[in-house]
Amino acid sequence: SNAKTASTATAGAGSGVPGGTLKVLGQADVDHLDPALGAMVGTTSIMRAISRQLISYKTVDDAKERLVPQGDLATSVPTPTDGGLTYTFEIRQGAMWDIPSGPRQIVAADFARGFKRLCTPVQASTMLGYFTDAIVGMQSFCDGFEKVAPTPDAMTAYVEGTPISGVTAVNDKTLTIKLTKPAGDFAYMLSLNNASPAPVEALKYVPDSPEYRSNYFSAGPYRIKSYTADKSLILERNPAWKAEADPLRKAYVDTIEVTFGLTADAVAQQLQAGSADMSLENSSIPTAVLEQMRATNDPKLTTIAAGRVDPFLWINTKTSNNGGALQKLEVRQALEYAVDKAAIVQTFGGTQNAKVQNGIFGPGVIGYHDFDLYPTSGSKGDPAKTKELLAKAGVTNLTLKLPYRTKGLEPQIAQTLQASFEKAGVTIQLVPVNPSDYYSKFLTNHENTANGTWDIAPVGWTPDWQGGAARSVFQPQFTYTGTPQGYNYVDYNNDKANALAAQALASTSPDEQAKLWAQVDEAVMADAVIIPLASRLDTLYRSARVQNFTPYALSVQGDWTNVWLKR
Amino acid sequence: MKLSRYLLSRIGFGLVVLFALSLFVFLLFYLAPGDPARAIAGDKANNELLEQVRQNLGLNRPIGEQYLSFIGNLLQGNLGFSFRNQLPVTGIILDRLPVTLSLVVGGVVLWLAIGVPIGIASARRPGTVRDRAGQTFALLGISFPTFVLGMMSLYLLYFLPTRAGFPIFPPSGYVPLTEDPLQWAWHLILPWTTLALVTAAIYARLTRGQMLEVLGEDYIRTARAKGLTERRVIYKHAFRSAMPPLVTQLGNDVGFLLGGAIVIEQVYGLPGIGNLAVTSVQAQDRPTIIGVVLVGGIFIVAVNLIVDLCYVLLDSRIRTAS
Amino acid sequence: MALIDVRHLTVDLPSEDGTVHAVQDVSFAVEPGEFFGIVGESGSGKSVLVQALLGLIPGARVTGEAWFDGRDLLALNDRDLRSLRGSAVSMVFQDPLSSLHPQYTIGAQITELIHTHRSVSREQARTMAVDMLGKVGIPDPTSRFGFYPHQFSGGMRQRVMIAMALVLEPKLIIADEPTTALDSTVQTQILELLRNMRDEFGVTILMITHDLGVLSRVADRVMVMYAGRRLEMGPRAALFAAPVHPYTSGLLRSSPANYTPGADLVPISGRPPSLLEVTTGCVFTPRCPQAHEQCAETPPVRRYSDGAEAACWLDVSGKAASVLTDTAAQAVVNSHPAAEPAGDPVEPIIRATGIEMVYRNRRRSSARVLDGIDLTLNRGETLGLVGESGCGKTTLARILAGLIEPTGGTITLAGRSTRGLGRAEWKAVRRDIQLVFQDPFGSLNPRRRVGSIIGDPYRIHGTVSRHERRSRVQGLMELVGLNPEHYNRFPAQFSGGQRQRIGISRALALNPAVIILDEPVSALDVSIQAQILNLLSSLQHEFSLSYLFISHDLSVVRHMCDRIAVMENGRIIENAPTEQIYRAPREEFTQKLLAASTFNTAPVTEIARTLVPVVAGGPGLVRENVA
Amino acid sequence: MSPVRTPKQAAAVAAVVQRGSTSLTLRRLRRDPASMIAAVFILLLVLFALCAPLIAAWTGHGPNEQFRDTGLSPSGTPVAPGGQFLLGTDQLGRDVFVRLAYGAQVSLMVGVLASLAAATIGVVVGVVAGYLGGVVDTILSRVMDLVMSVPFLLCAIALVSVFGPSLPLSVAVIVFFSWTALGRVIRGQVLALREREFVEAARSLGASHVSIMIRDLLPNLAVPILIYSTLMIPSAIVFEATLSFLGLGVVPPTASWGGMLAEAGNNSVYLVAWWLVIFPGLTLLGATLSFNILGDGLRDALDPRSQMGRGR
Ligand SMILES: Nc1ncnc2c1ncn2[C@@H]1O[C@H](COP(=O)(O)OP(=O)(O)OP(=O)(O)O)[C@@H](O)[C@H]1O
Ligand SMILES: Nc1ncnc2c1ncn2[C@@H]1O[C@H](COP(=O)(O)OP(=O)(O)OP(=O)(O)O)[C@@H](O)[C@H]1O
Ligand SMILES: [Mg+2]
Ligand SMILES: [Mg+2]
Repeated sequence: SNAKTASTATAGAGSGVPGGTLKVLGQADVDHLDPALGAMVGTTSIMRAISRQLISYKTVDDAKERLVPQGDLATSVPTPTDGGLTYTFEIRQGAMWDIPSGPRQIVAADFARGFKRLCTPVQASTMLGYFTDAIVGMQSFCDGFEKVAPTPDAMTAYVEGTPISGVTAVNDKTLTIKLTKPAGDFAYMLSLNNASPAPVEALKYVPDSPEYRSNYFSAGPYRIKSYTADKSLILERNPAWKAEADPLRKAYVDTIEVTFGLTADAVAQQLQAGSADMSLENSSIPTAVLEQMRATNDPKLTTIAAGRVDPFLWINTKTSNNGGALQKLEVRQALEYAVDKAAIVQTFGGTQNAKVQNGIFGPGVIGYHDFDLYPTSGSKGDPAKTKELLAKAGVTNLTLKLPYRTKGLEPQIAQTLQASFEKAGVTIQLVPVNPSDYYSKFLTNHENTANGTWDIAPVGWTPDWQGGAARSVFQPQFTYTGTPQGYNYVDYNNDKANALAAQALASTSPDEQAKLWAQVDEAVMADAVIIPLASRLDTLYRSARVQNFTPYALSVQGDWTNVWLKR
Repeated sequence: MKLSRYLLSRIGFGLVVLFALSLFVFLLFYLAPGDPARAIAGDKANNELLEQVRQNLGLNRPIGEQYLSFIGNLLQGNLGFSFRNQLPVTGIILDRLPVTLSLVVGGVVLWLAIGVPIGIASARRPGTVRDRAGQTFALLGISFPTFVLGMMSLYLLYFLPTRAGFPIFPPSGYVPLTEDPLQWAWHLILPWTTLALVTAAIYARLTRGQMLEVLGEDYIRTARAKGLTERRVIYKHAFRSAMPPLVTQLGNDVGFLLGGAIVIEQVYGLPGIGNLAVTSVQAQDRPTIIGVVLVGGIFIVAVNLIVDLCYVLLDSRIRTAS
Repeated sequence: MALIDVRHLTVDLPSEDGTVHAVQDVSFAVEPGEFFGIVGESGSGKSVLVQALLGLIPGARVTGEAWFDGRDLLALNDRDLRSLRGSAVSMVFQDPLSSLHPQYTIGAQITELIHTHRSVSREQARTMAVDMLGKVGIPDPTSRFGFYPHQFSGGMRQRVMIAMALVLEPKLIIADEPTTALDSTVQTQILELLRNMRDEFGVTILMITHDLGVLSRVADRVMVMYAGRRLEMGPRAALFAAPVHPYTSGLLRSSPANYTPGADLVPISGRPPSLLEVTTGCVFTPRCPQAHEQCAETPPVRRYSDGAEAACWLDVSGKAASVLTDTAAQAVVNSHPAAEPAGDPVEPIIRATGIEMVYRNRRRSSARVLDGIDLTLNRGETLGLVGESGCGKTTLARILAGLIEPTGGTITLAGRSTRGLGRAEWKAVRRDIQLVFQDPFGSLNPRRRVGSIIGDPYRIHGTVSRHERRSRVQGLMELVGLNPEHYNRFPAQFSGGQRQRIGISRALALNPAVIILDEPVSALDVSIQAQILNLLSSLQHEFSLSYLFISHDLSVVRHMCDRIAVMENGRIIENAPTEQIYRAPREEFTQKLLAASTFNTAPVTEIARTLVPVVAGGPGLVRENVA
Repeated sequence: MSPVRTPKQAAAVAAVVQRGSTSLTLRRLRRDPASMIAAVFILLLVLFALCAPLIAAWTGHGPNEQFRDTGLSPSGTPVAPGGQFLLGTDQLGRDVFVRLAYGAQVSLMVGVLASLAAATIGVVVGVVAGYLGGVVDTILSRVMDLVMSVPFLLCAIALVSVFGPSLPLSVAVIVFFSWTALGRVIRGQVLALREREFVEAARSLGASHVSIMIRDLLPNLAVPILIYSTLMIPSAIVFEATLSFLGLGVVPPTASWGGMLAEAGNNSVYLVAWWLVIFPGLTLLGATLSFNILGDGLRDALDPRSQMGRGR
């Protein structure tokens, strides 16, 4: 019956054909199978199918329209009142939980519970910081939660008994959220799967525990049929879901089968051969294969930008290696001139796959603009200038430790960087690092930073959401409030940039926001703590039988809930 | 009585091997740099969270205590829980087993079917063209690094035909036997062949060497003097005696491969135990790595025990010793 | 009509060094029911000859004819030949353990043969096999049927082989050294068995051996091979009493089994030729004491009235020939008289009392190998120690030489007790007591040069400086009759006899008082054996050495020793002067040993022999046309 | 003096029959064209490795130098073999030919070093265990059994993952897991040799254990040591290449054959640039094949009767 409703509902969208099994291939397993915790981009595709949020997006080809917030579980996107501090949502009727006792309407209280679950002590969400900052009373709720005994009963009692003062379920249909300060991007934040509602039954389980995974409560068009870690995830239709209560998802296919653990090569091969349909990761096509697809003008290939600055180099301003040379601004600026960014772009397969990047915000993020504080001809680097500046700074024989992940193109990028720097007379020691150790061992561990375990480190950053996402680039990486932050490896802080950012966040005019964020960008770049290298476009590929392949902004991948299969 | 004692001593040794192995892996990871708590808690975890994770996993207890509880769990068949997804390691490994098993069983059948006859044919007429051909095959097979052969056959047999529009072989991947036996076999043909070619070579050589040795034995002359047909002399008399070293080699190979045909699984993207090993290493998922290494050891020990049993059956001298 | 008639058989074996002409132009015929012996030193081509007949040598080039039952074996196709093997012609090989498949029961191996040639039921085959096993003297054959070869003793295994050979009632049994690997007493039993089988079943037996003594007891007719040729053939009595060919006489004279007290062994000088080249003329010429110019031409085959035939230019017709009285042929005479004990008989050089040795095996219970041995060796004396394989001779030798510690008993070496000696003290003692081993190849390190092997004692004991060592070693080499120029050669470049000389010279290096000789000649061919025995005697006299001479062959011991101790199961059962043991053996065991070690031919003093004109086409064919 | 004087005669005969073992060996080797070709190939490889800097100078291409403009298309595709780049370029625009030469240094060094080290350990352990016997033998044999029952590739991966990839660690891992094969063989041979009478003879002369092991046993082990060490080299080369292929071997940008193949495989570059697999692959194959052939040839020449088995 679902299939029928789906097909009738999509009559307008063209000749959508319901049914079939969508085969998706993934390289890595999901990071979490819990909307509160899922943060990996690939996981977002799954969350699109098995969870719903207040706000979401249409999946369309037009890059602008794709980023316009739409009501999902909210009937519409509200305009904030109270000087931008209060949001009032009307909950869509007919949207149901899939719970063992039978379908049940999703109500306003479920959203409050969803926020509360974010700060479960054992398994806190990585996105938690944004919400505690933004929502009134969230911080104190979370502080209280930490003191609760880690038993399901005590935690349930706390969650159900303690309100977040800024989140109110006025009635089942109405939800209000009060903000600590105006936030022009709050609607975008609510589109994250981390802001999903949670049914009361979810409290019986530790977030993302194996028990939770096997008793998952779906709100989306699909639910989990089976999950085998590292191997497969099979989604089947959620009988509680109603097409008419979901304006954004059509849910044509009957089953979605995700297989994990393949190499990027294998994924590409299988998509080409048609034995699988889509890829879980974005940019999983090896450049060589991409090259070939481009040569044949393969229509199944699409490219989109997701604001990803990847890679860029962090410069360790805390190390005393090389006599503390990197602590000097002139030295860092000298290094900015050294890198052949064009070569990095070439490594990604040329300008069709990546663009030279000169600022902290990637294309697509509000605040991105074309500028270069350290221009070199053709962005190919200027070794002579570097040498000159280094000489001026009185630094000779610079030897830098450059760690890199032994994964994908990263060894190649590291070698390319090495080649660039060596042309400029800077010696690079490559330090291969196990991919999963990379952040924990080298970067987030502040001791390593202070001890000089690394000097310059290539990293990548994707904004946590799309569109008005400058905050999710700037705040975690370039602000320092006294307590070390995970991704601000060198405790970088710039008061001028902070002030500009605060203005931008309070602003409601997109144009003004853009201007202010652009100034933030330039202010940070003037300090030369990072060397932006390239912004990568994501290349998406699918099998020939996939139809209506339109990207979902958050997963940066074709939307599983809107494709159909040609048979 | 002697027999049972022999077997008991073999079992005892197997246990020692496993114990040593467990100690090795445990110490390796205990002494290793890097923080497992951070690996579990994720990159963005704060210090309190890390401490909590350590507490939960018992990572802050003394090493001896940790090892004891590890061994205790092990004895109950419990290899602990994966850092990555909190699932029991035993289950994760059991889940991968059918893939590796399919690969190995098919490979064994194929490589024996290729290697042993070549070896016998070579040994029957040493120095002839046929022998030379067999020897050349064996040398090539032994010298071919598995991943080079794998990459080359993927390129030549899969990629080129597929690009040319005549797909012969399916791309990498695994289809469970229970799901579609035909597809299962079809997907495994290239891995099987690759595995078989590089391994058959060893068997061809070993068989040839053993057969040459046995064919020089006095009892082979006796068999010929009895007027037996050459076939019977070769297969019933000579091959019978040439078998024990082959069985040993087979035991070693099967044991090692069951613990993960790492290279083949990597090249062909098969989600077997070897693949699990590589992914767990990349994810620093220590319980899983420990589990995989130990299970690999268990396979080797178990298969070697089977080999010992086969020896008892094969060798009249051991069998009749009492 | 001969059962098998071999004519001009030539076998060439291609090998890496060139073609080995293993058998050249050999003809012989065996009559039905005959016991035909082929004798020859190691490498003379005996095995190749018979195996070539049945097509068992892959890669061999065989020419000639071999008529068996009206068919030429050499012209048969594989299939027909196979059908003859095991049924009409069967073989018994030397080593009964390695000749039986270790992984199958003996029953299975016998019935396999039956099923290959006869279509009978399994039960019938089993009955046949069990019957035959009973007939060859396997007790309780029904239950032994399911045993594996390793569960039998050597003699029993050989019986099994014989049973297998007989079970299809073949016309011809070829036995290739069927008793060489066995103890002398067991050897006698097996020979007896073969002869009984011949008498009982009327099979024809063609037996190969290198042991003249064995054939002297059982064969009807004997063929002597040397370097791939047939040198002589004739009835047993004539051949042993009055050999025609100088080689045969040489063999007999150099064999200690043919010993008469007072007389000396007369070795055949030199060593057998390489088979890689074909020599024209008589192959034996270089070693023949009676050689003359004519021998460079192919000798005629002369046939005499008493059935003897030989390929030799010598015409012995009319001569009264007996090898033992034919002193004219003796090339050299040993000069020393029967040894007289030198030194003080009151103080023996070795006195061992109550030696016990118990080996404790890890799994099995302990084995008592020596059980209260009392033994003295006087200065200048040669004491013989004989006994069957495994009775503990070597063990005793090793204990005396201090290589292993006995579990009980005391040893006094030159008046000094060896109990509780430290390493350094033992090292000093070792200079007085040296060993010469059985296997002349095994006891020399194949990867070291002869000079360094012989010089080892000097190096280890540091008695001779580095530069002096060479001349000392060369002196030793000269002493034992080796060419000192071969100082830098490897042992493999020497013959068996020369290797044994190397071993002896090494033992002499430190001027020991005693040399223990553990079966020093049993691995050598008779013709070489005599050379070594004579060398030992002369050295003993030159340096007044004392010898402990170990052997399983009583005749060798008798030739060498003043006194003989007979060992059985770790005990010395008889210890008396040589001639006393020889004439009046007390123990039954000693008597058995004695019987197995002497020639058993009636002495023929007078033979009237005439040359017989040759009839073409007959057996023992004269070579008519030299190709 | 002696009544039985014939040695000169006998020696003369001996000279005809016996041929010196060395000359025989050389003759056998020379008569085996495959071995000769293999030996020549190995020599060429060694030369190739030694001349790597010369090759770099001659081509003007450093091993890690990236030719972004001439060696790569704008979209980063490597350039096929041709005039400027004899064997083409890799995904970073480096000269494959030059890197192959530098890779030869690594592969050969790892192969030879690891084999030598493993052979030394194997010989020492094997000789000591076999000769001394008893408890020492039991312990050492058990240790060998133990090392052999370890899933080595898994352990190698675990080890390298903990300590990080590096060339010395690779060599150590290779050595650790390959000495046992030779150790076992040597032990077996020594067990047999120990029973030979010449050892007994040396003992009866009062030679010490060490003297027996070195003077008497070692020369007799030359053949298996030589053969096994030769055969160990290709295994070590492949082992190193496999580790590099799994990303656990040498650290970029150092060129090694396995690493080159891994880089070609990792991002499927080889699908558009076959030369990235073919040249390193064939060179690797050629090297292992040559060492195997030479090892076999040596075995046939030195020890024609034996069929010494071989490990993996
Ligand atoms: N397969 C073979 N290839 C080359 N030469 C061989 C082969 N078999 C035997 N020979 C050689 O042929 C000669 C005769 O060997 P054969 O075995 O017949 O001697 P034999 O008289 O039986 O000696 P033994 O008493 O030691 O058994 C020897 O020189 C031997 O080395
Ligand atoms: N190291 C040992 N451990 C256990 N038993 C042994 C050992 N050495 C010898 N024996 C046993 O001791 C017995 C006597 O052996 P020994 O070598 O002294 O006999 P032998 O008379 O020299 O025999 P042969 O004539 O065969 O040389 C045999 O039964 C043998 O099996
Ligand atoms: Mg013979
Ligand atoms: Mg003995």
